[in-house]
Amino acid sequence: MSTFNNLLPYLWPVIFGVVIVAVLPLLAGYVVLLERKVMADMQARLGPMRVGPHGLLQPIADALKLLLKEDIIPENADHFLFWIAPLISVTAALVAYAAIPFGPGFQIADLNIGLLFILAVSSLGIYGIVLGGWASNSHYSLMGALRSAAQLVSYETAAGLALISALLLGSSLSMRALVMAQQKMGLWFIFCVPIGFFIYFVGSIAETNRAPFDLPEAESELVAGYMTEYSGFRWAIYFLAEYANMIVVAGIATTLFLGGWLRPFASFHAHIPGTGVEILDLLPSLLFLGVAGYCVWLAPRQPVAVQKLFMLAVAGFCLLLAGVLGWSLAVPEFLPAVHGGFWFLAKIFVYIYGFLWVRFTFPRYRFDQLMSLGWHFLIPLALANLVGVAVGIVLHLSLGWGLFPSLLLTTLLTLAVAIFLVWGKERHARLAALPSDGA
Amino acid sequence: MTAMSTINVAFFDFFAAITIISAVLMVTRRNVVHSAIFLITALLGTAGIFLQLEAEFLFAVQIILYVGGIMVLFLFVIMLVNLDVSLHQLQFNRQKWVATILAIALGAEFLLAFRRGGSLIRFAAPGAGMMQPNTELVGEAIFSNYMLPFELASILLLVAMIGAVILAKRRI
Amino acid sequence: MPDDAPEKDRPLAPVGGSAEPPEGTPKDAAAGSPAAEMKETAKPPAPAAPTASATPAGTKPAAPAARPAVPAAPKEPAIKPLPLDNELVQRMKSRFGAAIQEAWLDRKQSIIVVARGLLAEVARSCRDDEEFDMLTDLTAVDWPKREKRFDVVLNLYSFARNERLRIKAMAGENESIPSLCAVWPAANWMEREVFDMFGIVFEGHPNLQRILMPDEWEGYPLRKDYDILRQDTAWVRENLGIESGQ
Amino acid sequence: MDERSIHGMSGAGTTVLGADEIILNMGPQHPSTHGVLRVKLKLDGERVVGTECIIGYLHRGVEKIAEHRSYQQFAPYVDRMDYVAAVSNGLGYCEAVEKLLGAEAPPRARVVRTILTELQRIASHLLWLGTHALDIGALTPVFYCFREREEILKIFEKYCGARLTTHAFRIGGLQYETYDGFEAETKRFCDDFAHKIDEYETLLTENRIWVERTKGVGILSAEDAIALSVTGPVLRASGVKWDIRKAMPYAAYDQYEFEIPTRENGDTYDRYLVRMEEMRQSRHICLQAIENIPSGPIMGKVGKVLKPPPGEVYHAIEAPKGELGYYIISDGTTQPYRLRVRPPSFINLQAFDSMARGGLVADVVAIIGTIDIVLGEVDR
Repeated sequence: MSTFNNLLPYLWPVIFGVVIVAVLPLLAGYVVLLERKVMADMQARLGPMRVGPHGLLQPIADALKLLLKEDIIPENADHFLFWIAPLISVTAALVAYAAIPFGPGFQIADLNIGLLFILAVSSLGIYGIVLGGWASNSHYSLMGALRSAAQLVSYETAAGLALISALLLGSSLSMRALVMAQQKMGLWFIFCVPIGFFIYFVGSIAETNRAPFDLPEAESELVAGYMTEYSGFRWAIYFLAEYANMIVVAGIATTLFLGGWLRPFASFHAHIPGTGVEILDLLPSLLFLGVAGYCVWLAPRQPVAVQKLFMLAVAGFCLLLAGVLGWSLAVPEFLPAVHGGFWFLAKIFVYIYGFLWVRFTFPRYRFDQLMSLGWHFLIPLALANLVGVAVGIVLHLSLGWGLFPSLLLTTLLTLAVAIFLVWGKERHARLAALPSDGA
Repeated sequence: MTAMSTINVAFFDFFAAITIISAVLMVTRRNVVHSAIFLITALLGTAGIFLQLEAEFLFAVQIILYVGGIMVLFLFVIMLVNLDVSLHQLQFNRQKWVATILAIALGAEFLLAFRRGGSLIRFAAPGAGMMQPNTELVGEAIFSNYMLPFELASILLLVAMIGAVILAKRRI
Repeated sequence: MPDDAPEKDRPLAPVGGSAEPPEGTPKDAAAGSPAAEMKETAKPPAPAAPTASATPAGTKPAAPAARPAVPAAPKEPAIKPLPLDNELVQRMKSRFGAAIQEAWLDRKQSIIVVARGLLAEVARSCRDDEEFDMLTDLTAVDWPKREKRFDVVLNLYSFARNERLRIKAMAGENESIPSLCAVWPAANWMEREVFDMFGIVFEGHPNLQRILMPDEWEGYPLRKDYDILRQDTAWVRENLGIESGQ
Repeated sequence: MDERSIHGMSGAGTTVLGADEIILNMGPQHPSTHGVLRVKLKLDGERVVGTECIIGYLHRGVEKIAEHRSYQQFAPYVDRMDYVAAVSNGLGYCEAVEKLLGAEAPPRARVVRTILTELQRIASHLLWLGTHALDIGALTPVFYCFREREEILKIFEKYCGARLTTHAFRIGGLQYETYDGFEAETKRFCDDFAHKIDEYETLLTENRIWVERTKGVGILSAEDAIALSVTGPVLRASGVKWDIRKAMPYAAYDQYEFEIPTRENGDTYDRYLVRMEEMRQSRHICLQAIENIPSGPIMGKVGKVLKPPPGEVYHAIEAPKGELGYYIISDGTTQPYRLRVRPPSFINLQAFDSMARGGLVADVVAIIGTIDIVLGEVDR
């Protein structure tokens, strides 16, 4: 019995861990579906429509297909490294989830170095890419790996500096404490350090190898970069790692800049008369009710009977979610957990939507341009931003100015620096374009 | 409490074993990339020991800087330069046996010294900040007591960096 | 296989008649230079064809297959090659003498035959002195029954004059042709293609290899006596160990 | 320009860093070589220090086939060369044979030919734009381009029953009369298309990344372009204002007003702008032509059996990719004695080396895209 009591503190983390590992591939699969649907919508077409209504079962079909595919290891590859490289990638991505607070009660471990832990662990994921590219023994893979290594090291610096600007405000490394700080301030950090958020957004796109920074896997140049020789489930694991990483960086951004699990207007409290229920807490339930209603409206318009049924099932699922969200309003113990989880996931999806939007709008950078953007623009800007935020805090502490106005001032100054950097870059480009005398 | 310390010791042994075995493998591998990988695992083992000593900050810094940064660049250079040559070279010279014997002798000497004269060596007492966030402690130490050495080290690194840039860049 | 190779090698004979200007209607001066407007019109025709040693006055154009739609044309039947002796040809002749072997107009397009050995010099002169700055095309034609079986044909274009000029050089089975790569880099691939298809060797070409066909290909496909079946049969015999049924 | 720059592949050497030069083999199966082009790149890191194009994977011996087909029988074959601009190929061939015969298509046929060829030019440029943008990493324009190309292909399909390899024209004129609503549909397409081009341009023209990726990439000077016999939009982007439609008008081009867009720098961005403007001009030509299609016969008198008088002819048209020439020699029989196609893609591709050398791997795909090649035509 005493052993059980000793182990009790480990029970919840283990359950959370299992839940995350079990749900994450599914979530990643649906992020892929979301991506394809968003892409299709932006490109004047429909996207996957065959498997399930509006392609809702597509991720599952894809996963099955990949599982059943032949597993090919090239003859001259380094077999062991080739075998283990995708696992390194996906493990690093999954371990990082240990410190991400999905809700006030839903976190595997609230480490006091939470953010550093996530950064440290997710920086290990690069080995999966580099070693996989090297082990494949192919030029395309090797170049993808090299590009990836250079790109990650460069952009991690800028992204890390951007995170520090938020850390200055939160004055802690613990993810939970950072959210609490935003709750206490009544303001998400994105409004205090918008430039930091922007830098982190760009840096996180680069770190997850997404367009327009997807050079390690640029299909028009390197076929598939480090994944060229991979196929079947090993390839799927890389894919999973990429999407898991997307969720990790979105989680970091959500926690640091977007108020974590906090509801929008978390400090605005208006109750429904006669109850303790806040009006804004009704939003999630209403949202799912709306989706359910839309599905019911769509159901008769489906071409096949199975799809009609399926659409109704989706509607039922949404109703269930709406019910859970609504029911938790009545049970104060569950309210923060359920609603916190909802808002956290919602913010993650918004952030990822930003990724997708960028991907389908911009062409791809060239490698030297990518490096120049990172080193000549983002890192100086991140440094300027860091100094700006520090100065703002000092102004706030020593002169007694309000935190927000002082940060606004320094943000404007940093913006000036950004403009100067862009101008300098263009001037540099113009000078470089001049015919040189070949010195 | 004893159970806790047993677990601690077990973890220490685990990480120490990883570190030592990786270090030996790193030296003995012929393939340079494999050597680099074992260097990485050795560094990870060291990071584990930091964690086991409850120095989480050092753990994180060790991983971010050494494993996530420096070793990536290391691998980068190895892959770029493609050192196939080493595969066809003699890995050790003729003195390897002498070196091994000397190393074993030195190890035995250390062991003997610890066993016989352990009482003469003073270990620092565990800090009062055990089980507390020690990031702040590190920060305070660096920016107050050890301000001068820290800044000197920074300047040294800066000089080294500028030197490297000048050496590498043919035309500024 | 073509068993219908013409009786006479070049079925064209210069016949007297009114020369028409070379093709090219500089409606909208392409190169923008006034020279483009100044069309180099053909001079009155010389009474007879120059030199023309290799061209027997062969087949008269048979009954015209189609009525020419040019209304202004006289009743004369069909399209006939006409001798060409305009200023351009005269200048070339003064420069290269007998190396300019023939010149005629066919469907308003000027054609000049030059000696094989001087092709590069003539080409360079066309480029530098006559403003034919672009080598539009370089190809070859096989006339297996002729003494010198190959024609190497250059199609030149002048931006300034908005005019085309065709230059031909004849080469025998084992004779080589000077490469034009030094005059127009564009000739590189075109000469490789001609080598690939006809087996004509271009002297001085930096990289004379097959370009379209596989390197180990045997024979030269566009020669009139090329027989695909032979290669096919050989392949079947070698790889399958049986006689081809074809 | 000299021989040196055309083929510089020797053995692998060592780079500045002392690392080995990599020989990277791009293609023949590669997402952005636009078919079965194979490019061998010699790389110092990511910098290209030598290139070699290896072609011929799609060689079908079109010129040999021509010697064994009658003039009419060969017409469908030309559609298979530049298969994304089949109508233009057909126009060049039909006009060349007509010239050989001394015949001419009636006015109505010439105008309809002009309209269809200009639509084909738009379709070909749209395909180029979409794939080129895709090569550079913009995923979206390709779908927009295919949306509009689809409208053009629908017009083709309604006109002659085929969408891709149309065989739309016959020697001497047209086989089919235009269908009911041809004018209206073409006009509707042209009207809509004006906004669509603007839509593509909002995605790309001012886009920072697009400009950075294309400006100054793959520069080809006017002198080099002429020396390498480059034609079409690539030549015009280098600043040579030359378009066969103006210089030696064929079909009905002499009746319409249009501009020849040119640019000065000869880089990838300029080639992009030139083609975009060309699409606008093509639309403009279509609109003018559709206003006034003369009535009358659609087929000239050429007879059933074509026996051109002996002789030879070279006839070139401005295909979407450049000068498409046919050099035909007749020996008075029903089959060409020799038929040579002057393929714009093949000859433009030769300029690839001088454009790509010194650039990066990423530039290579941009340059392959900007030359706008179709391997069916390169290899024939």
